Parts: sequence; structure tokens; C-alpha cells
Amino acid sequence: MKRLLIRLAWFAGSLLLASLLIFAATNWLPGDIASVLLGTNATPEAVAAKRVELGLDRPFLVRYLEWLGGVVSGDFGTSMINGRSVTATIAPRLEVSLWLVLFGTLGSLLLALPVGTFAAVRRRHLDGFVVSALSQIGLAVPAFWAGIWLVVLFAVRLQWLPAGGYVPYWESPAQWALHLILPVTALSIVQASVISRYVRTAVIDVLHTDYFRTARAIGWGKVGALWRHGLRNISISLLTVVGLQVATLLVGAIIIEQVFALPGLGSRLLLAVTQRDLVVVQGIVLVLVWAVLLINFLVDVAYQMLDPRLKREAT
Amino acid sequence: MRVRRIIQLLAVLLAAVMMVSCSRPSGGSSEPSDQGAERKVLEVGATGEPAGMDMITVDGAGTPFVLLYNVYETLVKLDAERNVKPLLATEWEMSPDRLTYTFHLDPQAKFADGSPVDAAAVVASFQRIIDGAGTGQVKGNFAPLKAVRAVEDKVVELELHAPSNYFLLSLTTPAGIVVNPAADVASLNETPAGSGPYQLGEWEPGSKVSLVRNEQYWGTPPHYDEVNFRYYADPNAMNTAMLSGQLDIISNLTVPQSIGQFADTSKYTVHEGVTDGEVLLSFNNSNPALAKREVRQAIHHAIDRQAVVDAAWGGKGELIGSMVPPGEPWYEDLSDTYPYDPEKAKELLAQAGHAQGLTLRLRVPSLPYAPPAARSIQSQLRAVGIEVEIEELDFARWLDVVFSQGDYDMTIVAHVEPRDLRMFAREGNYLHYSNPDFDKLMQEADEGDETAFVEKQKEAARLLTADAPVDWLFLLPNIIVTTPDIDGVQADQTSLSFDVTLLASSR
Amino acid sequence: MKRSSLWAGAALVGFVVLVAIVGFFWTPFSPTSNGPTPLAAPGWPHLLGTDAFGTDVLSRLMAGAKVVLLVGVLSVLGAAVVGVPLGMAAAMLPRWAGEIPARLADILYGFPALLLAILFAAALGGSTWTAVMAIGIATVPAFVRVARAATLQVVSQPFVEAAELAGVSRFVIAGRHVWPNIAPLVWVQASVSFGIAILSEAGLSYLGLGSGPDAPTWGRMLREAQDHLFSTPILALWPGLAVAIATLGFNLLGDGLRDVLDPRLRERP
Amino acid sequence: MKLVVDELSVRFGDTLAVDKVSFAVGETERLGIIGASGSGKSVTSLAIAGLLSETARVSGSIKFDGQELVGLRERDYRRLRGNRFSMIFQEPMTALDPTMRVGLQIAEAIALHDRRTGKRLTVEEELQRVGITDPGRVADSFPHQLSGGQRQRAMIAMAIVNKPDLVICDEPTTALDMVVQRNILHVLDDVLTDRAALFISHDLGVVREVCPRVIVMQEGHIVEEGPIDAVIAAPAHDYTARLVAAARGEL
Repeated sequence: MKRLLIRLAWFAGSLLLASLLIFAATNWLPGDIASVLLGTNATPEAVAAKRVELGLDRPFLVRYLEWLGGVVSGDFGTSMINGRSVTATIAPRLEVSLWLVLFGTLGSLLLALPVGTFAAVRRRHLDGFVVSALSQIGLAVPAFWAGIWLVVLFAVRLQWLPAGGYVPYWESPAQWALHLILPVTALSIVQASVISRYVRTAVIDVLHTDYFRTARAIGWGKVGALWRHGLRNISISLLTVVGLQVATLLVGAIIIEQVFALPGLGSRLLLAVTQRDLVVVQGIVLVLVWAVLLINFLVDVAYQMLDPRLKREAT
Repeated sequence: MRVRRIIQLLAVLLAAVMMVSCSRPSGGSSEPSDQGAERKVLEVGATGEPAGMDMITVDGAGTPFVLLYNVYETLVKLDAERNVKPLLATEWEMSPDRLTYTFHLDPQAKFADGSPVDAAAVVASFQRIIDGAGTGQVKGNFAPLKAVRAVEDKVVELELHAPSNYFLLSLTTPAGIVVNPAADVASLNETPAGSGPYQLGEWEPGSKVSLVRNEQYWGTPPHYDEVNFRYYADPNAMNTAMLSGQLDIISNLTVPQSIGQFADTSKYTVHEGVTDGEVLLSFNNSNPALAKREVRQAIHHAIDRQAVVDAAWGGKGELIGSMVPPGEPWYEDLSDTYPYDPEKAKELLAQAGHAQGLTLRLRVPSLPYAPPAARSIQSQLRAVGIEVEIEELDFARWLDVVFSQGDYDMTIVAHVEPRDLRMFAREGNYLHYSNPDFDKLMQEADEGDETAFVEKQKEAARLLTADAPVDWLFLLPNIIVTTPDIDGVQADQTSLSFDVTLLASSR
Repeated sequence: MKRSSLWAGAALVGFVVLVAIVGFFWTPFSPTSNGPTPLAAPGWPHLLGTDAFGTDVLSRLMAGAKVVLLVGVLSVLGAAVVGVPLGMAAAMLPRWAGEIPARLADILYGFPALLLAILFAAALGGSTWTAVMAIGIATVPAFVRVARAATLQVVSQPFVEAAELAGVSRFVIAGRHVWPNIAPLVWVQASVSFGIAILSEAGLSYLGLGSGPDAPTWGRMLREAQDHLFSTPILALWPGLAVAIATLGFNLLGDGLRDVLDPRLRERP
Repeated sequence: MKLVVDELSVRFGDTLAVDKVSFAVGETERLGIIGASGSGKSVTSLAIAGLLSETARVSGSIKFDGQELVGLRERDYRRLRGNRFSMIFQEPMTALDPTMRVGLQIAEAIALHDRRTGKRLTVEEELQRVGITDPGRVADSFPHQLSGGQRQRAMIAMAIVNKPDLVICDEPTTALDMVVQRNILHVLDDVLTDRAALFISHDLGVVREVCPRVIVMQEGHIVEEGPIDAVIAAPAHDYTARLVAAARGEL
């Protein structure tokens, strides 16, 4: 229990520090928002007045604390460009990004588990070698490049799937699914390569364990023993790997959103950066970074809770 | 059981997300499900997003593109042939001393909330600008306006400082919109209040702006019930969306190289026209080297403009030699003034004292045409001994550094405002260019009679070309791709508006 | 078979480095000059064809290798120089002090390279240096973690304890005993990070946040190629392949080094 | 004869791990195989069970109940393992799945060969048979929550739950301390009654407790064979003599 509390304290501390870093970084951006807002013929007096109006003249720490206070109560401030609530701006986009990350994770797992297992079991055969080589290559391919070719093949040549865009699923679940297939595939392919390589190593380890031999000795086949005993043993450490990969996935999603014109957090972030909309930039970056930290924390805790061998120490 | 537990956890998570998403309000009446399949919806692909909804105070072409003539109306409007036509005003007259315009408003005209468009509304709208509101461009357009008065309920009088031929045209720009005086000025940036056939529906910054039909519209109702402007950060994504049938119109193809994708005439109609967007290689005329006319002219001679168009814009786009697009009455073809002649360029550079070479910074915004044009120009200028260092800035930063602070040697940008020959006369322009002779000609043109308006501007344009304060690279083409069933597309873009009221579908 | 990934990785990396070095002194055509035959198909004299400017694609790829390696070397080197001492300190300092760099690394781990680069690019404008900085900073935590874990193992060994008891200073211990023992793992991490750096740079340039239009990087070439995806899709093939080959090379090299240098991880029969 | 091994050879690449080994085990006979590590005794047992890694090349013949096992299809082999014959391994800590409750693992062994799906009662009965006094708690425990002796008893329960004809015990007591070792040997002695058994160990003393007959292996060959007391009394081979001497020294 004490350990968990210490972990929690560290977690809270890292959230705080991350928010401070982000606030400092965005406030350090040159390209004064006031003059950008006022356009091309603004007078210095008007710019100064606008800075006061936006509260940019007050001390850094005061502004930081006010912002943080708002964030904690769910208010990320208002956009400097269009005066809209940042929370309202982020919320619908968070959903798109969430789908991408969620399905990207599930998709990559669904791909990686059989592929990695196959590569491990057949590692001394040509087909197993080819599969590991393919995953090694998949690791080296930029996700957006894969995305571009997926579009060319499936959207333009074959016309099976939409090339981009997004339909919320309460409008049409079928369209929603169709629009997500290509981006999720592009994300999953690369992600699956990372995970499948981990699965391969982990499965090879399992193949050498005594409990695997025991399972075989009571009558399981290789695949059956892996499914029944191998998977549950690697799933815990796999969870850690997948959790740590979420950061990569979130970033991959930023570029993939760009390729497929998806209205997620990443494309909104890029727009806000070009508009110098500081409040939106720091809001989105904070959401992304906190999400990564939260997932890392949860994975850490889950690891303690799920592994029966560690259970005694954790409680 | 751990695996199963993890799966359960994921399932619960998924369900939670679904529930959260489901409970979101689903956009009111704009749902297609509400009124069945008869609703006519137009999906428009676009690239430049509005930064805000108040055209008076927000810079950039994105806002008028969506709102002008669709949501907001002006007293008068330019048609496809650049003639001034009635809109809110049925007729108007000018006093003999050309200092006063009197506009008679359409008695039917009313705002979306049902209140009438009367003289008081015009006064309120214009007075806001006279009182100092508005972007530099808006204020520039209304600079000649001295006072605005309501004569009768539906008659309004505009008094000018001096006669101005430009003023009537200025009334067709965003500066001339008539805003519902009942609306709170501070809220205009989110909720426009106009008299046009559409009202602003949903606005999702970064992805779409939707217009819904104004059911109370006073004039001829438009064909479409709903128009969605879908924004694409990457123009290629817009093309693929069109190819996969998600769009009805690409409002302006910004990857002309890809026009071949729409060659199938049974599926697509391509309209190629012109815009008022002159793509300029702008010089900082206060730079010691570029202050010399010989250097500027040398650069003109050093650049093969057709090669620039070919590389940067797929060969689409007319070559122009001045700030006047073809179609204007004062247009003259000056594109041969500086033929491509690297030897001549080297000579001129030597004359100016730069025989041993010259290094210049080229700071370009990250807009589709600028970086590729920069790459092409860099290679060509190197051939005559000018080393070019390219720096790409995102648009906000470019506006700040180049456009506002004037900190650059050369830049590339399109000037899309109609009739922007005037900008060279504007004080404190980002080109650091000032030529009293040119200013005088422009003033004479603005204040003179109709002949003077045309002739003096011709003269001014020639003077400008000879002085070469910028290199006019080419005129941006207006390439609109539609599905074949859409009628009413205006090929040439003569205003800042994407006027959807003209469009109809034979479907 | 045993060292196949080491050799394959070394061969690919060697190839990329060779291309970069050759490209530094000589390319078949100028990588930044326009040519008379835009969008030419692969053939002679343009082996990989030309782009919309008529520039030779092969020459641009060769010139791009230089930039890619520069970004990789600088960012990874910078990250190692900062990260390794921090990681060693985290392991060798008293527990409370050592936690600080370790936790900082964890927080920084929440900022992926691209997110940092977007912030930096906004602040300083997109350039090669922004990319180096962002990728470098984002790579630091990986080195901190590796160095910390490896150092913890080394300092628990008897010879280090003996040196400590003999009164040898911590700096000397770090230099004489710890570094030689953790160096192999640092090299492995450097190779892996290099692969990631190449991918990140490509992503940044693709978004227009990396090197400028006059620097022929592979990511920038992909961005430019996308405009011609329908007429000349092959333009998008080469730079993507180049990225994949270089990344593959460094990944394989990292794997191979790990197998050779870290016997514990060698695959059992 | 329950099991007849004839000219069995196992080769890993260039190394010959087992070289033309032949022996037979009667219907209820217990045969001990003794040898140092690397002598090929474990490889022989795994070869019989068909659990060698796929890099191993097996030649010769292994007949179980008259059925040839060398070259047997995996599907058919699977039906035999844990059912007609079973195995008990050395390290009970790692031989059980650390993430699964012990009872469930035993139930699984039943379910694999029988649609009874391993009723809890059967599991607890089996645990009781191997001398566990609180079978309910043990069945609900994870391996790490049990002592070494309890784990090995559970392991034995798993092996005999389907009433196999042959039990192969591969160093079943090596990892345990002396007292526990003795208890486990008693349990084994009990459960192996009326079955054939192959008992592999490096410890002559342990083998002597349970096996009347023994073969001695060295470097893949059988160097000596005979009744255990005869072998101890008069070792014919140098190696056996050393083993005997070592065992005496311990005792």
C-alpha cells in the first residue's frame, strides 16, 4: 500500500512538472500572438492593448497557476483565435484520436500475436525467418509512407475504401468503420512489427521454460500449450511493452491524421501551431503528454497487480 | 484468467467510450436522418480555413471565402464579368461632384432573424469601420469614406473625402458587408449575423464549417439545404477525398500537378479559370542590393517564369508582367518586358557592382506554391551568381516576420485581393517600396473620371513594371473540380467569396 | 547465421554511409539544380528518374543521405553525452538523489520526439537544427534508462565494492570500472536510437517541420512526391525505400551488436 | 514389456547425445537410469516422451505397448502424453505455470484427455492421494504460495491423475532438501505401484530407494546394467565404481 502511495505521489509530481514544461515552452514561442491576431497593420499601442486584454502582461507564474487551476477543473481556457472553449475544441477530436490509438493497439496486437508466435515456433525454418525479416522491415518503414501506399491501392486504384475523412459513428456506424480501416491499418502494421518482435523473443523464452514442457507433457500440442500457458505468462510483460508503445502510437497518429485528413488531436495541434493559438497548443500537448504518463503509470500499477508473483509485495 | 480479465477490461473501456460518444448531442436539425433523403447537401473541399467569423477584424482569405455573399451580403456585388450588380441595394446614384453615393435598399431585404435591412443597419456597419475597427485591408478599402447617413428608412447616403473610382468596388469586398445591428459585436467572431441565404451551422475548427439554409431568406432561395466546407491541411488528402466520392466540389485545386486524376469526364468536370491572385517574388526594396533597380531587373531577366510555373504549379497559371490580371479594363500584356536572359542579368548585376555575386535570403511561407517556386528560383538565380538561402516559415510566423516586420530579402506570396495595384501606393507596405510618381498616378486614377481611371492605371502599371519592385511570377489559376451534375460554377474567381448561391445540381 | 543480422546491418549502414560520403563530394547531377526533363522515368542518364524540377532523384537521395546521417549523428551523440552520465549518476548517487534523473527521464519519455519538434518548430521555425534538437532531447531518456540499468548491475559487483572500500573516488570508478562495462549496451542503444532518429526526421520533414526546401532530405522528398502520387507514384517510392533501408540497417546493427556484446541475451538452442 | 527401446540414437547437429541405447521396462517394473549430467539420460527420457526440440534427430526404435513412437505423428503422440504415460520433472518451482492456480493445472491435465473436465472433487482427491492434508487450499494457490514439497506433490498428482501405464520421473527429488526428498520418495513409491516407471537420477542413493533394477549411462552409452544391489556391490565399470564411492561418501 505504501509503495502504491509513493508511486501515486511520483505520478502526480510528474504530471505537474510536465504541465510546467509545456506551459513554459508554449509561452516561449516567438511570433507574438497579439500582433498575429491584429493582422498586418496593427499599431504598437494596439498590440500592447491586446496583450493586456489577453492577460499576457501578467507574471508567468500567475498565468501558469491560473491555467493549471482551470485544467484541473476541466477548463482548458479559450482559443485566442476564435474565442471558443478549448475543452469543447479538444473533446470531439479526442474521440477520433482515441479510436485510432485503441484500434491501433488492438489491431497491432491481433497482428503481432500470431505473427510473433509463428516466427518463434518456426524460427529454424525458412518461413519463420521470412516472417521475422518482414517484421524487421516493417519496423523500418515510416507509418505515413505505408499510409500513402494504402491510399493509392485501396482508395484510388481499387476504390474499396474511402481515402480519408471521418464520419462519427452515431451518424453511420458502417461509414465510421470504413473510414477507420485504412488509418488503423497503417498504424497497426508498423506497431505490430515492434510488438511481434517482442512476442517472438518472449515466445522463444516460453518454449524453453519448464512449465511449457510440463504443459506439453500432460498432452498439450505446441500451439495449445502456447495459447493456454504461454500467452498468459507473456501477457503481463506484453502489457508493459504495449503500454510503452502508446506514446509512439499517439505520435504516429499525428502524422497518420495528416495523411488521411482525420479530425483528431494531431491535425488540430498542427493547425493551432500555424495559427499561433497558444492556448489550444498547450491544451492539446498537455492532453497527449498526460495521456502517455497516465498510461505508463497504469501499466506500472497493473503490472504489480496482475503478476501473482509480485502480488505480495504490492499489497 | 488474467488474459480474460484484460479482455474484459478492454471491453468495458470500449463500452464506456461508446457511451460517452453516444450521449453527445447530435447537431440538431442539420442531421440528414431528420428529414430523410430529400435534403440537398453540398460537400465542398477547401484548404484555407477561416481563422474567425468576423470578416471585419479577422485577416485572411478563409473567412470571406465561406461567408461573403453566402451569409453576409453587401450593397452591391461583382458578377463574373466584373460588372457591379445590385444586391441589397436595388439602385444607386452618384452626385455630380462624385463625392456622395445614394443607395436605395431592397424593401424585401431582411436579416436572418427577420428584422429588416434598413439604412440604420448600413450606418451601424459602416460607422464601425469609420470609427477605427477593422484590419488594415478593411480600413484601406474604406479610407475614402468620410461619413454615412440614413436619409430615409431604406435610403442611405455615403459621403467621401475625395472622388474615388475604387470605392464602389470596395463596397463589394468584406469591408462592405451589412451586419445585423441587433447582434453583439463581440459575438460576431463566432456567430455571424447577416442577411444572406445561409446561416452558419456547425463550425469544427480544423475540419469543417457548415452553412445551413436561412429559411427566412428574402431573395431567391438557394438550391442546397446545407453546404459543408471541409478543410484539408494536405491538398492531396482533399484530392483523394474527391476521388473516393466524399466531395462534390474541390473549390480550388492547389495541386495542379494532379489534375490528371480528374480526367474522366463522366465522373468529373474541371473548370479552369483565373483568379486575382498574383504570385509575386517580392523584394525588400530597402535591402542595399535590392534597392538598386538594376539588381531587381537582373533578377527578372534571370528567372524563366514558365519553368517556375511548370515546376511549382504543374504548368497551370498565366504569365503576367504586371499587377493587373487579364480581364480588368486596364490590363496590358507586359509579360515580355523582361525576357529570360541570364547574360543580360549578369551584365546588369555587374553594372550594379555585384559582378562577384550576391547572397540573398528567400523567406517563404509554407503555402502550397511557395516552397517549390523557391526551389526553382534558387537554382535559376545561382546560374547568374546570386546565392539564395531558402527559409520556410509557417504562415503565422511569416505574417509576423515578413509581412509585419519586413525582415526579409525576398519572399514569395500570392496577393489575392481584387484590384490590388493600389497596394504599392500604400504607406509602410512590406515591400518598403515608395514611388511618388506611382502614388500620384494612382491618386489621379482614383479621383479622375472613368477614362482617367483606366488610362492612369495603365500608366501606373507600366511604371511599376519598369521599376520592378517585385517579380510577377504568374497568376494563380482557379481550378474547380466538380461532379458533372453541378451547374452554375463560375470559373473565374473575381471576389474573395466562394459563392455557393449560384450552384445547383441536376441530380 | 549466428551473426547474420550484425553483418547485414553493418553492410546496410556501411552502404548508406558510403553513399553519404560519396554524395558529399560527388553526385551524378546537381541535387539542387533544375533540369530540362522534369518527371522523367528511371533510365539513362537519370537512373532513378527526375522530379518535377528536372532534378536527378539519385543525386538528391545521395545528398539527402548526408543530412539524414548528420541529424542522426548529432542528435544521438548529443543524447548520449547528456543521457549516459545522467544515467550513471542516477545509479551511483545515493538513492534519493539518483531518483531525480531517473524520474525526469520518465517524464521526458512522455514527450515523444515529434511532439517536441512541433513545439520547437513553432518556436524556432522548422530547420535541420530544430529537428536535431527535438530528436536529441527525446532520445535522452532512452540513454538514461540504459545507462542506469547497466550501471546498477556493474556497481553491485565485488570489484566495484572493493574499489569503493579502497577509497577510490566515484569519478574514477565511473571512468575506470563502470564505463567500460556499460559501453557495449550504450553502443547498442545508439544504433537503435539512430534508426528511430532517421524515422523521426523523415516524419518531421514530411510534415514540413524539418529541413528547408533547399535541403534535399528524404522526408522532404516524400512530401514533394506526394503531389505527383497519381501521375508519377514512383517518386514516392525511392525516398521511402531509402528511409527504410537506413533504418533497417541501424536496427539490424543494433540487434547484431546486442547478440555479440551481451551474451546473456543470446538465443538458446 | 511395456516399453522397449532398441538402438536409440539422438543427434544434435554434430553431437551424438545418445548412442544406440537399448533397454526394456516390464509391465509394472521400475527401471532406474543413472548418470552424470550430459550422460544422455534426460535426452533419452525426452526422446521417449517425444518432447525433444526439433533440432534433434532421432533414430532407432521406441515401442510403447507395442506401438512405435519414433516418427509417430504429433497428433497421436499428444493422446499418449499425460494419459498413457506421464512425466514428473525436477524443478517444481518452474515446472508449474506460475500464473495459474495449481488446482486448475491439475484439472487441465484431466480435461485434456477426458470430457469429465476435471471436477474439483477429483482434483482434491488426487491431491489427498499424494499426501496433501489441505487439498482445498493447495488447489486454490498459485505455485509461489506453496512449499517445494507441496509443489512436487502437486506435480505428481498431475502425472498420475489419468492413471498412466508408465511414469517417467526425471530427477524428481533433486531440487528438494533431504527430509522432503524422503517424503516425496515415499509418495512416489506409493503411487508407482502397479505401473511401469522410468526413474532418472544422478543420485545412486535415491534410485536405490525405489528401483530394483538400474542402467548406468555415460556420454550417451549404457555402460552397465543390472539389479541395483548387484551394481552397488560389484560395479563392473570404473564410472559406476566412482558413483558408488560418491554415494557412500555422502551416506
